[in-house]
Amino acid sequence: MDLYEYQGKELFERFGIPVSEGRLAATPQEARAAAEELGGPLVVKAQVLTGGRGKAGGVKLADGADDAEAKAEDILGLDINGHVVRKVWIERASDISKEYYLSITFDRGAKKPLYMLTTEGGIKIEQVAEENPDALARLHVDVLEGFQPYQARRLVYGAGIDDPNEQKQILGIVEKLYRCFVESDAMLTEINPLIVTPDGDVRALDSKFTVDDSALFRHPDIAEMRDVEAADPQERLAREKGVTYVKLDGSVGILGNGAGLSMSTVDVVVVAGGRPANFCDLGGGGDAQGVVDALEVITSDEQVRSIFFNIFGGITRCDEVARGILAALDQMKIELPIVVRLDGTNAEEGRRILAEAAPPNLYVEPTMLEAAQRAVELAA
Amino acid sequence: MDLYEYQGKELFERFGIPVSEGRLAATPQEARAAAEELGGPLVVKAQVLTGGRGKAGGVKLADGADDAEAKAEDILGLDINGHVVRKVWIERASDISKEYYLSITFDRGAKKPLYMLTTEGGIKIEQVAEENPDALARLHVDVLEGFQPYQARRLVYGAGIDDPNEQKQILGIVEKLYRCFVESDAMLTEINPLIVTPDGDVRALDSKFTVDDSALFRHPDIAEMRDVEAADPQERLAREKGVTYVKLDGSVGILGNGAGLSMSTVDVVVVAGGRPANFCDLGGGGDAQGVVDALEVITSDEQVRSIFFNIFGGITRCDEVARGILAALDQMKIELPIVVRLDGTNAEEGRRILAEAAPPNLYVEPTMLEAAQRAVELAA
Amino acid sequence: MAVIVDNDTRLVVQGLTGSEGRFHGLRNRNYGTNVVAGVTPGKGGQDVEGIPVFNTVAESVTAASANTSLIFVPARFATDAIYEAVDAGIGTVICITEHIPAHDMLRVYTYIRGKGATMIGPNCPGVLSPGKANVGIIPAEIFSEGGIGLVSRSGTLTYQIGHELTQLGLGNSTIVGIGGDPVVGSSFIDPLERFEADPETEVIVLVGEIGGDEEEKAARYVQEHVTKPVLAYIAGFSAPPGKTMGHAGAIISGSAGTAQAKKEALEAVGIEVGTTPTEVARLVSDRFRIHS
Amino acid sequence: MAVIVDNDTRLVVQGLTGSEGRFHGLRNRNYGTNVVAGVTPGKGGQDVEGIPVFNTVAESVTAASANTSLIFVPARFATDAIYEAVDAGIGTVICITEHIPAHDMLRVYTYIRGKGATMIGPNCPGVLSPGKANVGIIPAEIFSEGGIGLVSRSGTLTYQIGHELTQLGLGNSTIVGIGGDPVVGSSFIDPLERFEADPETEVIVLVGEIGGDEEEKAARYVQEHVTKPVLAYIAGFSAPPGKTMGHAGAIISGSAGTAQAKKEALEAVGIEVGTTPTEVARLVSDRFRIHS
Repeated sequence: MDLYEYQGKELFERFGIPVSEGRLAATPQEARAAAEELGGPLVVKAQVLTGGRGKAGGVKLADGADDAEAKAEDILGLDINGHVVRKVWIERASDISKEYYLSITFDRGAKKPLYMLTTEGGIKIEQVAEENPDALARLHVDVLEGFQPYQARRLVYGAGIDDPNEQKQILGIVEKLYRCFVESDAMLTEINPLIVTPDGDVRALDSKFTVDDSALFRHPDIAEMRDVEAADPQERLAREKGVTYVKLDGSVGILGNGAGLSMSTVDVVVVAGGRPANFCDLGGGGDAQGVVDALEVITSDEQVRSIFFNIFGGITRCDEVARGILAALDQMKIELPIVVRLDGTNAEEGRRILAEAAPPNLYVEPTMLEAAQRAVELAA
Repeated sequence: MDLYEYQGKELFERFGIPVSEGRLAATPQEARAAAEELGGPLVVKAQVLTGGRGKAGGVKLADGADDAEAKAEDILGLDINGHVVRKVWIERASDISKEYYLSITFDRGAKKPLYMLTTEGGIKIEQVAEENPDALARLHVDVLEGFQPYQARRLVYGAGIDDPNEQKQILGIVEKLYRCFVESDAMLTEINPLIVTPDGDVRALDSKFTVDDSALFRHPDIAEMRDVEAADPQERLAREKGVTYVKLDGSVGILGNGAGLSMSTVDVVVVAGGRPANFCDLGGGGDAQGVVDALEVITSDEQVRSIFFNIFGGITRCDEVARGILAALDQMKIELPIVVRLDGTNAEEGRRILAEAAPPNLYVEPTMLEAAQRAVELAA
Repeated sequence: MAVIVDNDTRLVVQGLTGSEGRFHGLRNRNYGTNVVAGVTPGKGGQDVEGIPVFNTVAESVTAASANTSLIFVPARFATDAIYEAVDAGIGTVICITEHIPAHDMLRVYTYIRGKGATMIGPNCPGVLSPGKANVGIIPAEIFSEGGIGLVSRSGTLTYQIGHELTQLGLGNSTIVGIGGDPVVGSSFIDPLERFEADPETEVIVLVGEIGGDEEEKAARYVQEHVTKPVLAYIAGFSAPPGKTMGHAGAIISGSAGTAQAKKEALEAVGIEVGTTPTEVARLVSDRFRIHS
Repeated sequence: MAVIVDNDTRLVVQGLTGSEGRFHGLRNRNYGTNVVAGVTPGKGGQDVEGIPVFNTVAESVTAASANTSLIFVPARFATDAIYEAVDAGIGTVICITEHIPAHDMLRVYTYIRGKGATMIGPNCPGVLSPGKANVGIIPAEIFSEGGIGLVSRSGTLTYQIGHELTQLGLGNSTIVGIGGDPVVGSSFIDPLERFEADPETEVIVLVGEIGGDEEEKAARYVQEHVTKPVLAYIAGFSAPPGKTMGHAGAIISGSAGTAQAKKEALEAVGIEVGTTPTEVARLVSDRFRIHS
């Protein structure tokens, strides 16, 4: 789960990482009120779960309450990479003398948290890594050893930060960020830029924060931060129904069982020349309710022209899935063409059940590839 | 550093381990006031840093304030294994239906914390281990893994505790005790007995608690628990002076440099037929102030009849020690015979310095063994 | 032979008395796996159709000589169950449970690597050595005995490929589902090493998917250490970045973890990558006939 | 040969710019030890009489190829220094610092055992291989080159015994002070194993003291694995129970850890135990002359 800048900063603050004071606003009026409370020169920042908001006009300076209201008016409603801005974060403007970068990522390859620190902040870290790798201090942490102060020193000296006042503050922030990362079950915590003000104060000016979905059960406060309204309407419906669903941009609705097979089904539709409308994993079940829920989500996408059911029965029995499909069709009155491919446990029985019922819009195909081809044809 | 029962229970309580409510009292009047506050039947318990207080009459039931005052009167001032009772702990009397035993010790051999749990509580654990080892559940914890709930289950099932209500409470106490052990830097935390009341409540009825001296710097609250008045007067003086000193019971005062050599010196005095008055380690230094401090502590023991200085110069230079001894004698006007053995770095020079000054009560001997013999003779 | 599970497997099922544990534990036993014990705290002394249940894994080791554990306990209790198994001396732990927090698994992973135990999963279908033992939820009836070692991050996709192989008359030495989480106990490399050493395995099939860099590492490992033919399939060519595709580990982060990058890494070391399950089965069949 | 430190030692002193670090670091260099670097955070770029100082151990490894570290930093920073050294790839860490909390050392010990690094100390005098290298605070001038391997929990007592040996014309291959704390990086067994394998070592002397059971374990190890003659001395026969005798680890807990028990355990496997340092030196001398 990705957090907004202001949410990540809230967590930073909880762990003692300095941030600028700010307020959230959903309307220009709220922005004005926030600016009045905060006083002084301000920054109005679009809160969106995507990068590039600066270039898209989503970050603006304001020199007072009137201006903040006007800038919020400009920014709210902007479409940034398909994300509509519904909230802005208004904070005291910072004088910036230097921009650094500090992050901890969950390094799957090394199976360790990975620290990165560089004085080349404000730009994309991939660019620093490529163009100036020596400027990037990297350090893995052994989770059983945990944070040790030397790690912060290696990073700070490794990045070439030599002002003692900066060193002192950043050593502290490096340590606090580890606690924040571990205790929030984060997959990513990034401060870019980590600024130094002309007075020598170090602060997190932005936040990028991803929390492990599987760990949200023990962070109800973070789980509540989820902005359900920001999600795609289909994805929002899927979440409500407990359906594993990812919206894509095509016309062939896809329903598989198991993540790997469902991903493969999406690929095979592309191989067959089609454009998948979604990824949807029925999971281990196959009962009527599961099929109904998944079909509801898939058909709520108006781009869908055909639906491809790709089921490989393992523990899931194909006859049960067949009955589930028929029950769902019965309940939902779907008129879209549905292509079904059943294989594995009790596949013959499943095919027989479908053949007997023979709904007019149901096509049964013998293999995954043939079924994909048929679904693509029917969506055309 | 060993804690009194009431101090250990205070720490238990902080970590959520249930104990009986109680009050500390240093006089019979305080005991009465405590009893009045607590009400009901009570137990008055001597607070001493030694075992066997029950047999010595240090634990008594009292049925009210009058009785508590009388029992405190009896107990305060008792001598239990050489420890004079100066404080009593008065707590609500518990109905006891079962007595269990639970501890975590710092197992130096395994280099792991060791849990022990048995339903055979109330007696010495060594006795259980010997007579009924199957009744004793033992489990080592890997400190990097830390506490895991299965460990508590293994202990509870291993000890044969099968009442679900007891299981539930003890699983919790086992977990809390680990936190208490680790977060207090304990070398030992023992609950004996861990009682079950007729109502099925589980509580710690006693505590034995030892904290690592080297870790006290990060536990100022625990460091403050030290009862300086309870220590031997010599050991108290040694602590004030920062001298490494252990009181023994003989007449030959011993001062060595280094823990191993000082222990060896004590042994050699015994081999020579003498009775050491103390163990005292001068440490790495050898300056006049260090020698003066150590001599002050040693000579404050009136049993001392001779003093044996056993110095092996390594980093410590014997000439400096010799000068330190002379300066100390000068300052302190000691009339007891002092036997000095100097060896190692600059030993000849040291011996020369002592020979030149030649105080009447100073005897220089060439070897450790000869010096020990001389010191023993002089103490006779 | 076969790898990880075989006729020497003495299985304890942690969570045997739960509905999933019971269903699959009995299924595994019916297949012929030597299921010697179950563990459910508080149910020690009971039995599940003759399989004795203990309160702790340690008891199952002492009393029933269990050497392999299959874990079906819910996510919040799963890491505790893994620690319990490893600390009780279980040499092979197979964890089916999904949704275990990634940070917990990092700790478990680091801990058990130091202990020398083998862990498969979590969020995996288990391990099947046809004709010998089935430990987990793999539908064994799809597979037959043979010379193909299969290692996969996915369950149903493995069944699909196994099914296609079976239809081509090919069987498996062992099928290893390593799991779909970001941190799993065994990466591709561990089973690859075992397949290379296993005399029954003649050809190896690796089934990967988007996310992480385990396929890339496997490619390097194959280049340096594997002499047997290896073929591969990767799922998720059409997956968008930043979206979790069913498996917690199946996510393209920035530009890292794409199917295309994995395909290229594998092909660079001479591993053929099929574009559909059907194609990979056909490639395996071709290679197998040449090789045998 | 010799063990732990020798002519291949490339030493970095953590805390070189402190008064103790400087004094002993330079002393070690004057003895002939190859002191290649010092580490003091914030003093990188300076030097101590020509020894370059770095901000981190990692830099000393990269820039000066340090392979052994000597730690003189204060107790509260010492475990951090040990982790830093081991994680930077230093193979041998010798920690002089005393008063490190025992729980911290438990974690460090468990961690570095898993990494395969060698640690000596804490609260130890260091390691001296006469004629080759001196790492720590042992006064090298007391010792001469020879065939006796000496391993001890104590500093000055070791000097005493070494001095008595020198007076009898006997020298040492290596003197290892393992340290007087309850948890030290290497017990007697690690140096015993090295002495057994070291061609220069002909006789081994073990100097123990009250507390713990390392002498008992050493006895079992000697019985099973050591073919060279071993002699021993134990300090603390007259120590009362429950009192810490100078070293944090020198304490008899209940009835465990007494000198008598240790003496009996050693004698039970045929190790002679001297009752005074003088006697042990004489025993060594007798045995050495028979053996040589």
